[in-house]
Amino acid sequence: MTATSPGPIVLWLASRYENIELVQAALAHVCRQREIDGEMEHWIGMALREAVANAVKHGNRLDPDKRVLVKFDGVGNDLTIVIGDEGGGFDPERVSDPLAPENQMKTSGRGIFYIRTFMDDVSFSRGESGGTVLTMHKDLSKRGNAKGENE
Amino acid sequence: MTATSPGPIVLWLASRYENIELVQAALAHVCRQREIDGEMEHWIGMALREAVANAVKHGNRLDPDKRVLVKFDGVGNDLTIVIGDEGGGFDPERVSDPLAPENQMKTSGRGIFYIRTFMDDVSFSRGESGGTVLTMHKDLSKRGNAKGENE
Amino acid sequence: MNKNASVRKIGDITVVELKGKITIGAGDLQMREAIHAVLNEGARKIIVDMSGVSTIDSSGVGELVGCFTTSTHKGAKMKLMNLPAKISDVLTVTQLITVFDVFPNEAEAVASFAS
Amino acid sequence: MNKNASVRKIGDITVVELKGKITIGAGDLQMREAIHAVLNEGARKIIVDMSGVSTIDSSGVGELVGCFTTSTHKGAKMKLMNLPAKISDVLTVTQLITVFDVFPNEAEAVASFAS
Ligand SMILES: Nc1ncnc2c1ncn2[C@@H]1O[C@H](COP(=O)(O)OP(=O)(O)O)[C@@H](O)[C@H]1O
Ligand SMILES: Nc1ncnc2c1ncn2[C@@H]1O[C@H](COP(=O)(O)OP(=O)(O)O)[C@@H](O)[C@H]1O
Repeated sequence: MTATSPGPIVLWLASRYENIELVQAALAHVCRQREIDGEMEHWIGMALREAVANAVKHGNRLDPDKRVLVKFDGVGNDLTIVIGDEGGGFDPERVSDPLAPENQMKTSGRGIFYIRTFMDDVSFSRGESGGTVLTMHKDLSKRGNAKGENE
Repeated sequence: MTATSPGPIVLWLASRYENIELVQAALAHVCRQREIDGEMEHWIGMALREAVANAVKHGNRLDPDKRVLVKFDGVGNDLTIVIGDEGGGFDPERVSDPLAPENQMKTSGRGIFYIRTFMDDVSFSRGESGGTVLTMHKDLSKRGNAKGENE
Repeated sequence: MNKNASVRKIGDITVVELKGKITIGAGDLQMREAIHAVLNEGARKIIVDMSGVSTIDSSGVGELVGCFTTSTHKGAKMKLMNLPAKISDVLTVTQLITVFDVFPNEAEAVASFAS
Repeated sequence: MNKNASVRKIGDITVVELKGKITIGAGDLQMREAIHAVLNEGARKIIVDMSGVSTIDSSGVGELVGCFTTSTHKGAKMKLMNLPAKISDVLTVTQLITVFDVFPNEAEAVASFAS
């Protein structure tokens, strides 16, 4: 731990969409601790909401007895957020591109794209019990470039 | 789980007083889910703040690498909150009575008394690793009698 | 009933005002209900006023696309106006901003139905 | 500097207005600092205005007791006024409400120093 890390914050939540609001409140707390401005908080929040929604919906399939893990961590200019579920996992390589013309008018399929757009580094792995573990990083030094655009 | 329980919410937090604010935000979320009014929320919040402050201060002795656990649970009219720390434990029987005349002007020693006053049932036990586990219950049917007075 | 959407009329144009979070499990469904309701009542010129929307997620965006498609199928036109910058950004990165007819204000949105 | 406390004067009376959360690790320490500061500057008639206090915990209550004792030792009188109901309840259950001189409003608190 360094002076710039207030230590990890971990939440275990029942699989309910309404708990996304609590995750958002936890992010607000972390952003106060880490002095992350409102603009950047907004885009991290967008990615986080998508990630938790996916864990609840696709991972745990809304089974309220299955849990979603959310962990905030990282030191210095790195904010790390891990989202875990107790679902069956999936292959992120096989997710279709929402920018492809044939997908443009689809009513779904944009969540992971938003996560990748608004965070700086995103990776998926399998948890011990087979569920999905999504690890995403935000580089806090890139303030004023909060959307994660390259220029 | 019944329709009146939104499922448990668990937080693991570094031992920092500022994290009490996050616990308070989590309580606000639970109170919205469980339809607990602002008056009752205030008194539960008071007990909860004391419990987390004790876990941070006396239990984990402000060691930021030690964690405080906060769990919200319970079904129907029972709200159960468990607060755990990684400290050395203590004997709650040996805590002095803050109402005794010789303690009245002391600058400390009222926290557990407030917890017992504002909650309906409070018990201390030892966790697996020796820390304190405080389990407190609030009877949500007693609205309008939020301070936990007997009449 | 529907705390995320309300409806008003400007001549034969129906304005659906969205408010708050158009997000999964609540605001997204209320938006769909509101827009489907005006379509079922015969509205054929629809402007969705986004000025009060604080957050939209991929579910909200998906529902918006779905409402646009449903409108087109029913022979109605659905346009958007008053997009807060963040909402506009969310539509831009998924290249939807060009799919929707988007207007900066009510005057321009209303005028677009006259031409 | 001290966002939980500000000071004003009424003649030779010093009013310390507390605001927000008088709770562990922040507001409690700021309250102590503020009251010790006015004591060190020679204040002997002190009224603590609690109207802006939203929450107090056992640490805040403990510091309040400590400030009361320190005041007495320095030959000063510290009184409380404008207690919100919840703050008054917190002091009442630990039987401290009778220890402190508590007044419902400024007029009565100020007048009490004249007698
Ligand atoms: N946590 C998860 N567990 C299982 N499958 C997932 C998970 N997250 C995403 N997926 C899969 O990836 C697909 C794309 O997800 P996403 O881009 O968020 O769009 P959407 O949620 O609208 O389908 C989902 O339809 C689902 O099949
Ligand atoms: N989680 C804990 N771990 C270890 N000791 C504790 C814990 N909680 C309370 N105590 C002990 O009980 C005493 C009384 O606690 P409390 O009534 O909250 O008053 P205070 O915190 O002001 O001392 C503490 O001084 C401490 O010795």
